[in-house]
Amino acid sequence: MELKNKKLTMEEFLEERKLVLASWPTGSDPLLDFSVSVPFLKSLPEHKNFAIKLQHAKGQGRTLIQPRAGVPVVSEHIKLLKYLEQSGADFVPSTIDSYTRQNRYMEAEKGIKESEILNRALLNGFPVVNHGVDKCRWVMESVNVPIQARHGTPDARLLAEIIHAAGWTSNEGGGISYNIPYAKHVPLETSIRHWQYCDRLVGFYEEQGIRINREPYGPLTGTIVPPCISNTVAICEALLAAEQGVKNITVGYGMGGNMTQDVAAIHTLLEQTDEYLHRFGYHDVVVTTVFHQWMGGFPKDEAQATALISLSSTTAAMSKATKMITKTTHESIGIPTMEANGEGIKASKFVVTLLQDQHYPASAKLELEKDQIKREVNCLMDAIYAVGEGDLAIGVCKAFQQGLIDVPFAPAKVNAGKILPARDNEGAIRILEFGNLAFTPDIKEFHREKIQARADQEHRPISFQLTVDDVYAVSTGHLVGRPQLKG
Amino acid sequence: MELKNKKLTMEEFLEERKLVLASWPTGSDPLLDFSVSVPFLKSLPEHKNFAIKLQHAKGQGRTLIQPRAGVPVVSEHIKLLKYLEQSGADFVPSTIDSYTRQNRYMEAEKGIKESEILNRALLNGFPVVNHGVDKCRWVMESVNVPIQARHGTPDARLLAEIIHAAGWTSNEGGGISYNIPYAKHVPLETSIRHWQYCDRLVGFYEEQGIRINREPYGPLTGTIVPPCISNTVAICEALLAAEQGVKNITVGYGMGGNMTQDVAAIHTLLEQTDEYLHRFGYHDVVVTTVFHQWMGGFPKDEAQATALISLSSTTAAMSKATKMITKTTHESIGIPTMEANGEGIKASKFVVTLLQDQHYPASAKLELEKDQIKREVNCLMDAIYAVGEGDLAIGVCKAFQQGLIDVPFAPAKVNAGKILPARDNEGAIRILEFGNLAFTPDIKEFHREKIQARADQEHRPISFQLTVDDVYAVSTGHLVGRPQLKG
Amino acid sequence: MKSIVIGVIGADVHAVGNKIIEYTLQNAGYNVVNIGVLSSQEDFINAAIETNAPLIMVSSLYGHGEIDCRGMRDKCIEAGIPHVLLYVGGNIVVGKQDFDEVKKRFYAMGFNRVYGPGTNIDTALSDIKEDLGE
Amino acid sequence: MKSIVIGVIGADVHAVGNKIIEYTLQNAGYNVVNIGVLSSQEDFINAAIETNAPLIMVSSLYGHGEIDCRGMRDKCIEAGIPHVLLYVGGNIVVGKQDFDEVKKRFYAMGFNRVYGPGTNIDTALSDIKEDLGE
Ligand code: B12
Ligand code: B12
Repeated sequence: MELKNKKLTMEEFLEERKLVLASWPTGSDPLLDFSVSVPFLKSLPEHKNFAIKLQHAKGQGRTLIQPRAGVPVVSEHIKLLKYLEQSGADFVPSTIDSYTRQNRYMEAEKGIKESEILNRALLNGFPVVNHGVDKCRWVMESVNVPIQARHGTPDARLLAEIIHAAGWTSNEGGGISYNIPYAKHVPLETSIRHWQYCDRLVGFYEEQGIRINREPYGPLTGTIVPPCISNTVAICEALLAAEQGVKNITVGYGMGGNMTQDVAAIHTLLEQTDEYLHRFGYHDVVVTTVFHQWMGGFPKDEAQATALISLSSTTAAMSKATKMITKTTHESIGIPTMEANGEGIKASKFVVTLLQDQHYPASAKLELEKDQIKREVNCLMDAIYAVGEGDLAIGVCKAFQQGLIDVPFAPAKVNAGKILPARDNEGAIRILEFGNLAFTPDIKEFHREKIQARADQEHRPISFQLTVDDVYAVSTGHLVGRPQLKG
Repeated sequence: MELKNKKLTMEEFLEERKLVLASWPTGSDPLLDFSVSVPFLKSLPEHKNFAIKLQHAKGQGRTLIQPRAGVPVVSEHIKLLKYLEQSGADFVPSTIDSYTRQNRYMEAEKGIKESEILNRALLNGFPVVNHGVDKCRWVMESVNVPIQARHGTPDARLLAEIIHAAGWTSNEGGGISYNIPYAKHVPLETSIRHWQYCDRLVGFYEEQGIRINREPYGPLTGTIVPPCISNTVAICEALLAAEQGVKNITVGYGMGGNMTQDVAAIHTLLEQTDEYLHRFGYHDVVVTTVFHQWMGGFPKDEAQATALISLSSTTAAMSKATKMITKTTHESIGIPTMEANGEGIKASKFVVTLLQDQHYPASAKLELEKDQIKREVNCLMDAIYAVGEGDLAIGVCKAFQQGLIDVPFAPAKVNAGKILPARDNEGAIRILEFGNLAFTPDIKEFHREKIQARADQEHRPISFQLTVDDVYAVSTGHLVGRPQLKG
Repeated sequence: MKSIVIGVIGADVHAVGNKIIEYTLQNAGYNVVNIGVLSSQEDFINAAIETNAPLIMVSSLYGHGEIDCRGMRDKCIEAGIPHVLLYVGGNIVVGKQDFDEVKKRFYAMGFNRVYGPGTNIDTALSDIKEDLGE
Repeated sequence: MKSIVIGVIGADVHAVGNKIIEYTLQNAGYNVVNIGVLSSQEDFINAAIETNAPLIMVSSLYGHGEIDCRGMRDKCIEAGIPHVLLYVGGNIVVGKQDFDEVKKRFYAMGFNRVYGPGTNIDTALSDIKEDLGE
């Protein structure tokens, strides 16, 4: 079947659904019948609905908090989520293990068994497909806040079916954002097509009057990603989702580190997503934003890690993002303990609550960053529509293939991997090597000047070394990877 | 002798000095002879000089870090300071115990003895006068960064003699700021006169070519102090110090909680101190600023306390204050352990280092707050000079007596204690009850409107209850003490 | 209206809690006799005798509470008010210590109730009511 | 120029460290054979055989390292390169564990060197030089 940005018909969808549900035993659970899942979802109380809670927070201008968390054994996972809720989480997640993300359910099964026997987690998340709808319902019923699946799965069709039927009212991901940073050999055509299915499923539920939230994964590789790149991907995924009937979308962004640029990124992300949705005729979509605390390498020291978490929270609160995803003091080491995760929530919530009545003031500097991001995003979006000859899905595939849009440090072969980002003198993320990125000469000039000024200040030539130094910088307590820091 | 803002003559100073040194046995140490102390201070390396290190940081636009710390037993105190230096402190303190602050050296002696016997601290700081010059020299020689005395002593003359002769190149305090929040019955005339002595001592050393820093104590009661009040006090003390020959002054401010107002306060504090110094003919004074992390009641939870410390650090860094005084996760409970103190430093330093290349952008909102503070400070300064008939020292005493300047929550009887502060809807500190504060009607109107808007939003009348709720708010995770927070 | 003497003992100048305690107890209907900061044991006792107050609430924030409070019960006995209730609260010792231990020390000194760091005065109101027999 | 095979094992897609290791080893004068993320034990071993590399550096960041690395030494023996050096590094187990324990487990699996979380590749360079006899 040829890829197109076009709503799947109900027949196409139901035809495909049969294959999806047949792909693993838990797919044949009768709880997956729409005749069961639709009334079940309708019976859920409002406070367990992700979409409604987000829309409410947006109205109030508040920033809600969600941690990352997932362990393989169900009872342990429930214990964990309850603890996080008590620590102040407004939403709870279920982070899915890496085998499930690659649809390697056999290996996941092995991991569950061994984790039960050895009594320590051998999987890095909750294997949702292996556990099936009833276990997931149990998880959902054990907490009093909405629940979302967070993963990184290029083909999440069965996963999406299972979680929504279990009353999980949000699913993170998208055909681009869960491919480029999370896969090596999956064609974009395939992952986009599979996420059209996930979105169509949500669209189907919306047609039944059930609100479900969808969240394109914003931070991509989490490593010095220029805002224009991640915002463009988010907008594309919002448009692709809206076409399939999704009505409640949370677009995301991972903290860069320069506060003004970060606030500009969140503002433009909301403004431009709304703008593009309207431009293409999707007038009834509720858009919210999610800010991810620092996504790159963390410092080892726990006091420093808490400081980084708090600094991230400050930026999130000042930007008025609707939601913030938290990290923990164990980030640089491994999956956090329950207690470490709870402390991350407490520190984060303290900051956003304290700052709830404040926002980053409008200023010429903020305007400049916003203008810059908007022009860059428009440039990239134009290029995508141009090579797609008007079709967004085709455009995205071709644009990545030609490197017109390009994500730094991504493992996917479909990504050109030619651009190199680096920070300017104030720590804002700029681009030093453009590859084939669809930028106009004046935009490139802006970036070049900024990076040249930094290189000059550091008395060294522009090279990949800047990028490498910047990758390490935050984990050693700096934002800009200045050469004098070494030794 | 009548109080006047006039440099003490060398004779007056030396005459008084005899009495000061005779007031407690450690005052007769030959190390206090200027013929010993002057060459000793001249022999100190630059990296142990507070004044030089601050001036250097100002040039680089950096924010340096200093903790609070002091324990009664010398060897323990040295161990503590070394640990703090290793944790990243750019300056170390010696916080002085409360008996010494009240010149109750007999009780301090008892406290030292008991602490040694019981092997736990029974004093809340380092009793510097009882220990004398040689022990203080030993402390200074044990660390590699400059050292400062921090106290709250209305009559710190002997203390100042001892610390400077020991090579401590900075002294915190002032005749107003170490009286109003720290004393009950001491007349301002007396404390100002005694601090003229402390400043004259520094002025004497400056005349010998020795750089010594002086730091008026900025935060006053640390409890919802409107910026105009604390800035006015800081400017007055800077002027009083400059008259006695002080050349290196750090004016301070305690975090309020509204980021824009806090940045405005630090900016105006620097600008107006400079301005007033020049206006009154002191052209060769180097002025730097110090930002105090949140000075009011802290939350008990350690993750939340670290978050508050980090948030404070963010504001300090964005304001480009030259120095920041840190707090610890034990703040709400008691004097911190060495380890807790070190963690506070690490978290704080991480944030300021990460943000070192950024500053809070210029904006209309920031300008408004700056203008407001400047107008208020000018108003208060005018009133002070007016009642003093041109003499600042007399003016300060009379202005406090008449409540023209007034500090909230202060214990001192010489303070009118009539004004009541409260936060506005964005958490900025405003004034709800003016007492006799020397504000023009338009300034009062500005405050009234801001507070009225908050009261309206909370559907309650303006009253002291707003102030009370605001006092508790931060320790419970909020900035504005909204009524709905309770139960 | 019953009288309660409040104040901050020793060389302690922490005035904020003291002002809020005054406000809260007044709102709760007591005649509050506030002797303020920097108060000696004698100041507290004299105020209690003068106003016939059945309860003295000692605040100590700055860490010297242990030294400052020693012998206070004896002084009350000497002054002829052996049964006056003595409460103490605030940050009454230096540093973070096991609070059960701390309580024991202050009970041994003759205090009737001992409150840990950050005990909001509102939460002590019910104890006061109970002890004053209301 | 000696060859070193690098890559990220299992279902792991953490690509950043891998790209930086490639860059660093190249700068240090090695012929780096980077098989990238999502690589199987077989991919590593085949690359080592093809390029006659004396050293395989396995990265595992995502926590499944323990499962993914089991039996790798045996496979090397079967494939006829029994003496190839095996290093492993990254975040090789799930969560914060006692690292001496973790090391033992990986030594028992036949790994020659085991690196803890956040070991900067620069610090491993001297080990490489030593082991490759330079
Ligand atoms: C960025 C990041 C991501 C990005 C990766 C983007 C990409 N495709 O590369 C994204 C967001 C996509 C991601 C996804 C996931 N991640 Co991740 N991620 C990180 C993070 C924050 C930084 C990693 C990084 O790039 N560091 C910078 C580079 C330069 O350092 P490095 O990777 O450590 O490598 C250096 C050294 O370790 C060393 N080294 C590495 N290998 C070797 C080998 C040898 C022999 C030697 C000598 C040295 C050596 O040299 C390298 C260069 O100096 C870390 C936590 C951290 N470190 O702070 C978590 C972390 C690695 N991720 C983790 C997890 C669990 C995941 C997910 C499963 C779940 C999730 N959080 O979404 C998925 C996994 C997907 C998959 N299938 O692999 C966990 C692993 C937990 C564990 N081991 O217990 C970590 C530790 C976070 C945590 N505490 O939970 N992640
Ligand atoms: C503000 C403050 C100051 C201000 C005080 C201004 C003023 N004049 O009032 C300034 C900056 C001047 C100051 C100075 C000092 N302080 Co101070 N200060 C604080 C701080 C941050 C908040 C206190 C406060 O106002 N809280 C708000 C009020 C509403 O709460 P509260 O005081 O706790 O009172 C409530 C309850 O405790 C309770 N309560 C109080 N008493 C009683 C009694 C009874 C019977 C009951 C039932 C209840 C009760 O009810 C009150 C109302 O709800 C605390 C730490 C903290 N709590 O976070 C440190 C703290 C009290 N200070 C401390 C110290 C050491 C000092 C100094 C010695 C040194 C220094 N840091 O400079 C000097 C002391 C000077 C002196 N001679 O007393 C220490 C005490 C250490 C210890 N006990 O081990 C603390 C705990 C900080 C710390 N962890 O080091 N301080």
